[in-house]
Amino acid sequence: MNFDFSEEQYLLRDQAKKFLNDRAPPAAVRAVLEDDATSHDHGLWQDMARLGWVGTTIPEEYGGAGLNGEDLCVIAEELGRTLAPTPFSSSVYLATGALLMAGSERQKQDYLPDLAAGARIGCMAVAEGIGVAHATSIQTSVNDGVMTGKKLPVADGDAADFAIVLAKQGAVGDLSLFLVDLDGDGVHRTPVAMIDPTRSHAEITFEGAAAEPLGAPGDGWSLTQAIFDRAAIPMAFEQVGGAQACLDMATEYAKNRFAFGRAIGSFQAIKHKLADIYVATELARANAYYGAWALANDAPDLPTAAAAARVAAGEAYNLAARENIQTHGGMGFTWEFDCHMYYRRAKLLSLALGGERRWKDRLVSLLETRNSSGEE
Amino acid sequence: MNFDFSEEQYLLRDQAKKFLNDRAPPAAVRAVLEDDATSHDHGLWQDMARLGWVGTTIPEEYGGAGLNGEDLCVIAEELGRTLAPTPFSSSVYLATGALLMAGSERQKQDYLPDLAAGARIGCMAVAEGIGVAHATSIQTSVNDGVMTGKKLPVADGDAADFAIVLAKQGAVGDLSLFLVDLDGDGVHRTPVAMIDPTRSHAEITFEGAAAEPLGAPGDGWSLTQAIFDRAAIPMAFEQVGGAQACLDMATEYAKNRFAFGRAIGSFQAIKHKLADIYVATELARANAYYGAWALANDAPDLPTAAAAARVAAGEAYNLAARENIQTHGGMGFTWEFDCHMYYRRAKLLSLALGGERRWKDRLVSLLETRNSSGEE
Amino acid sequence: MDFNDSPQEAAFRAEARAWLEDNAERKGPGKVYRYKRGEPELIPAARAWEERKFEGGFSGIALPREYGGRGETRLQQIIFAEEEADYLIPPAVFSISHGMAVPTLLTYATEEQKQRYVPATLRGDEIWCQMFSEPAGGSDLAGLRTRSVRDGDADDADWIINGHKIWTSGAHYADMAILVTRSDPDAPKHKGLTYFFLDMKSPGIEVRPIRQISGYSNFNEVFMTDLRIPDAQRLGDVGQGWQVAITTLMNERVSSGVRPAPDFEDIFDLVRMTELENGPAIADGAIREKLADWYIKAQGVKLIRARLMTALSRGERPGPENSVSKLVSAFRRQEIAHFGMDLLDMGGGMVDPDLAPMRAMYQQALLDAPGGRIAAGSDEILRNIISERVLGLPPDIRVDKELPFDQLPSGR
Amino acid sequence: MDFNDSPQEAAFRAEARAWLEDNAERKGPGKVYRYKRGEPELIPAARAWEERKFEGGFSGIALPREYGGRGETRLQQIIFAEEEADYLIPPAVFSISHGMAVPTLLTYATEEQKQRYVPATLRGDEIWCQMFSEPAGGSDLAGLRTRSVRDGDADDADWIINGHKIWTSGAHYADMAILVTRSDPDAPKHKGLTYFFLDMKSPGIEVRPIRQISGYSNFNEVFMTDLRIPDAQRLGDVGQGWQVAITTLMNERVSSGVRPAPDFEDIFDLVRMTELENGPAIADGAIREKLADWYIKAQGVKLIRARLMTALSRGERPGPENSVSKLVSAFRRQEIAHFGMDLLDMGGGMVDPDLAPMRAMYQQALLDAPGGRIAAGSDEILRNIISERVLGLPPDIRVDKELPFDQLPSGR
Repeated sequence: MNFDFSEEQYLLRDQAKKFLNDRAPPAAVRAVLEDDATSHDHGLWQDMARLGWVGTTIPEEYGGAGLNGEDLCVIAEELGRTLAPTPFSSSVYLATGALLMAGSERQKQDYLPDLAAGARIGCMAVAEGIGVAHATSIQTSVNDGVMTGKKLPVADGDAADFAIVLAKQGAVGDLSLFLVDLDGDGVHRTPVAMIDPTRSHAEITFEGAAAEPLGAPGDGWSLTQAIFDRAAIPMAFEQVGGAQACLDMATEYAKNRFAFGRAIGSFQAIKHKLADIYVATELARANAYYGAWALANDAPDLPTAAAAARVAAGEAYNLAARENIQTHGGMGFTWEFDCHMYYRRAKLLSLALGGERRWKDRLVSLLETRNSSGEE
Repeated sequence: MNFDFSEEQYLLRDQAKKFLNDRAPPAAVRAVLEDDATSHDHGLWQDMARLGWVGTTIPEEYGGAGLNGEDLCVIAEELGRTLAPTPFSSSVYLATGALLMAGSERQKQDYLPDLAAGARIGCMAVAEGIGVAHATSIQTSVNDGVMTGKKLPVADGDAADFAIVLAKQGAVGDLSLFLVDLDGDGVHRTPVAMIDPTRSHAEITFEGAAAEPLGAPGDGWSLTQAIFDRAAIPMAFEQVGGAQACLDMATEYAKNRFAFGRAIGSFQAIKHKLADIYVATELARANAYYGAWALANDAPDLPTAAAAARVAAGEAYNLAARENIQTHGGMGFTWEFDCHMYYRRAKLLSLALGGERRWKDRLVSLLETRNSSGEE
Repeated sequence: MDFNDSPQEAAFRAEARAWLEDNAERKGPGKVYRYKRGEPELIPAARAWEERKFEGGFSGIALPREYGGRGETRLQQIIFAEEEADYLIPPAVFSISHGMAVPTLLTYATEEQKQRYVPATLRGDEIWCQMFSEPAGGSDLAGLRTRSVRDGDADDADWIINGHKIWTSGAHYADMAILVTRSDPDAPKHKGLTYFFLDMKSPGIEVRPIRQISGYSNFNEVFMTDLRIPDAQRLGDVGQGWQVAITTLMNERVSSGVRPAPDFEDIFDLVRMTELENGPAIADGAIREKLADWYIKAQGVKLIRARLMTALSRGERPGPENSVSKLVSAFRRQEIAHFGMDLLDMGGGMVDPDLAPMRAMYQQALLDAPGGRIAAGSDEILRNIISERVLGLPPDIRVDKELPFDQLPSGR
Repeated sequence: MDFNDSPQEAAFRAEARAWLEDNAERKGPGKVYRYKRGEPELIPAARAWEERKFEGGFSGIALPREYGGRGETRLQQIIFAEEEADYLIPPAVFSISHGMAVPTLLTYATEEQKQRYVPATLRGDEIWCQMFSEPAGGSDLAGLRTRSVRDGDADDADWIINGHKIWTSGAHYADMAILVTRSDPDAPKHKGLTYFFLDMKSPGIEVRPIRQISGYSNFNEVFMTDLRIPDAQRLGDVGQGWQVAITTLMNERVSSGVRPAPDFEDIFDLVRMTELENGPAIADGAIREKLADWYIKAQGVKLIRARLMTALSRGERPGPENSVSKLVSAFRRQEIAHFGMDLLDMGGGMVDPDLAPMRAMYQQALLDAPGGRIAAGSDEILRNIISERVLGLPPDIRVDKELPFDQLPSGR
């Protein structure tokens, strides 16, 4: 029994923590928050690529570090803790994940080395506005290699060089995935304002854009789900990191803020609130760790582990971010304090791969299948 | 605007409180709890009849007090507060309610005067064991005026003289209501142990029992729902009364129990817990009062008001009963303390007319209808 | 029980409605009030509306006639507010003036001061703000540090004020202010306070708006540097400031009944217009259960208000109704905002009012809601109030009652 | 990460399983252990099983060899308990003996006493109970009032005990007891305590079972009247009883991993066998949402346990894992019991095991659950422990640390 990260992974974590404390302090995040024109912190992104983080799970033959999903999760937790404003999740969890899962050898050779070097940024375009995107709702279509349609919001759609797009093959065809060069003809991008302005999003309109199939035709929906499952795990680590950061902030504040002649952290209303956040965060962490193990070992119950991690981590982060503000009292809801940056991020992340409701529903569906097929 | 009981109703309440404090103190309830052979407190029941409570809503022409639903609610709240172990809800809310709603003139003349005097006790038999009873699940049937089937649990089925039974007319017929004399041939009754032993329940087997139709043939399901709707409102008052009793017990204990050199009620963990119970109870009370108004005025949105009262009161009582035990600490979960009598009653009442889940669902269905029909 | 107005109430309501119909535009689909919160044009418009009400006899409905009020009941004041809510009028900027400053002046000011300030306030000439909270204080109002010192030994010497207030609504447009200060730091916390009123144009005042998460600036910081206040503008005795402040706070207004959005009806609308992956959202059991819970809370709050109105119509004092309603409503709003966005799934994070349903009501509410749970009594303070004042449970153990203020632990 | 045993752990697990296979009957469908809790036959059976384990080398796995233990790790002890849970064996009646009494004896008793009592306990000859809690105490353990007075002035004079203990598990069958008393009521609360062990057959002891809501009597009251204890049976110095008690409590057992029913798997089963008015219960969104929430909690607790095992296998001390797990699990059990009954609708209140599904597991759990949230650390105490020991937040304001015990407010 060794349900913990390895010593090497702890070293990686320490390195990540140190680097991000230095390079992505709250002031740097705030700079992106308050500057509408900046999609992300370019210098930070390049340094993360230099450190090999961007290519963590890319095999060495394609220029990556050839590490496993656990290592990616170690980094993700630190990114979540610091709110580092970069297109990491889009390019690494989603675009890289999609290419590793479904890319042809040629596509891998074409994209992965650049992805590993941070020289190209990828993103994934599924949603088409307000409401649930599902297998029969997608309108974007590809005819004769040419894409028409509109995707929004696309996380990092403005920063990315290419997108992996879920679209119909033909007017009534099955869903498939496509690679689209976002600097190519027939692609128009507009920034979309989000609840968390530190993570840039775009509306992307395709009007005759060249689209290259990724994976087998008709596999679009199942591939999307499989990519989301794998992405959900490092995303859960970002959420756990964020929840922990909120808990740390609230605890620190409660120890040092005095009212009625005593630290507010000596009132049970605050103590027990923070204990509840700790409990939620520990439950989320435990589920996320299991997800990391499933990711690294390609375990058969990876989808279940991913859904459980996603649900637990989303709830913990939203709770922690919300009650961190409450613990800070009046200062908590000022623009000047950092609490709201976490509150925004918590909400954004819990919507990013589909809302909480859908992941809970999916978790139960997976448990039904597991149980009826006799696994456990 | 006068959203409160009248002065006369306050007098009735004071009278009820005084009478029940005297005649249904915890020791009397406990005597029924600990005596398996006793279905209810017979002396108490007779005195309640003498006071006119049992016939509260029965018109004077049938020997009742001719008061309205608000008056019944005033009494119900006090019954809930004291846990008075009598068949009041079965005989008054359900059986009397059914006869007033659907009885023929002859049936009213036959039953109501005896009901008003407490000389006959009625009950209502819907459930047929574990699980949800619904329009297509009922198996009990009536052929040529003769009933076959099994009902359980039937609240007060052992104490009652007659039952109003939901059954199919013929093997495949529509549901109708029937009056059945429980002392007649072909009726067998066995006590059923319930989570709250202070309220007696029975299994009733019908094997060729004489059954007389109540209300129009085929109206059984809609009548049952309408009877339940009206019964739900005084039931909600019982629940509010119970919740308030738990809050009072917990508050009193928290003021007088010392630990760590101070009253436990000075710890915010306890204070805020009790504040939350107060809030839930006040919300329930407000919804219940509106139900009482709807009952007295036969308001078109009585079903909505009933569902809202039922949901709010059930939640408040379960919360209050549960956390009253928690506030009492170790003593709270002993047999010797009275806390568990409320905890049991809270659960029993929240199942009595169908579970919480179903009433929430019904509430939303009613709101959908209201809204689509343009009402407010 | 009876949900109708009494004959007197009905007559007043009819009179109010008739006057409003003549003097304001009724709300309707697509009709919004023309000045948004935060716009400078709002203030003159609000003053003009207050003046018009004053002329019509509807400003200060429950305040004494001799100072320009109508001398009627608090219930009538609420009835007017209910009716007013159906019209396109400037959002209330006078609630502190009428609800806090005027009642305090009526209790503690001289006759001359009452004549000077109360009618002017009711007429809309003067807007008041309330300078109580301080950065070090938070929920601990009596922990304030703003110093007041006599300029000399005379019994009626001026006072010199230095300090820093926060969360002052309307300080940037207010004409006048009420202020609590610490005149004696050697006395125990609640015993060294002194209360004043002042002109906001006095030298030595600097107002800085506080930007909130929501992007709005409803509050300010106010810095006072050698601000001079005549002793005649002291309300209550020296050292009696806490008692005067209690008077002010006891008069916090009864809410006007305008509901904060989104509430049950809004989320019910959103659910009914939403299709999910497997059918209409309204068919989903999890969503129905939430709707039921929110309905009984929204309905409960509405009915608790009806009970409050009943009590007021009998001339009784309000009970803890507002604490209960605020506690329940502020948290429910945050839950509903959170859930509404989740319902919109991946697109739920978009905040553009042209993209997000109901002009981004849910996204805006997510950012507004945290302040709602803190301002005007945090969840925690409200639970303390309910447990102590309603249930009679003991106060928290206090370490700050007896010690000289100077010697209290402050974490600094 | 690796969920497999290390080679050493695997070898031990195999050895344990082989021994269990030879010495006990494996659980299976329809197979239940023959003595229910509360039956007197259970105790001799439990002693016999303990003796058999002792002979086989599996009693006191983590205790020193010289006193009859196996001298191995706590992790191995847990591995054995995990394996043992698959067999039909008497419910643990030795957990206090092994987990509390023996470690305290090993720390504070004389060598002779250790030789006398520890092996006998491991062999099943002696069962211990723990007499700490008192009626006036509740969560406030150090508030105990049971008096111990020297019978004379000699340094080794006997002690005379008078008082009343409560919540004493197993007092009605225990052979021996550990006991904390107040020897000096004039000293501050935590400084006037003295700790003993004693024979439960000593004159002056009366044991009365406490009937719980559930109908079971797992606990007792113990009345001591002029009970005499030799000074040689004192553990630790006079007045040092609090420190000794802390040693006892620090050794509370790591839970055996046997899950309390009903948990997620049970309610998942019940849901899947239930038809509602509008289709299968498993299709209902509200039910699915609850299942998802309970799954992540049940799974979280299971995984937190895996982390604890990891720490133990590295020789690290357990952290706050048990507090977290107990807090989460005890409340979840109550929620699940409540919901399971609701799912059964009007019939859900029936408690007859022949009528209610799963032999009335949900109904029984509803009655057991309140005790689960109070015994062995109430929800409130666990939140205090987590906030103080893990997060480092300040303790509650204490009014009972310095005053002589006699002068503490007690509400009487």
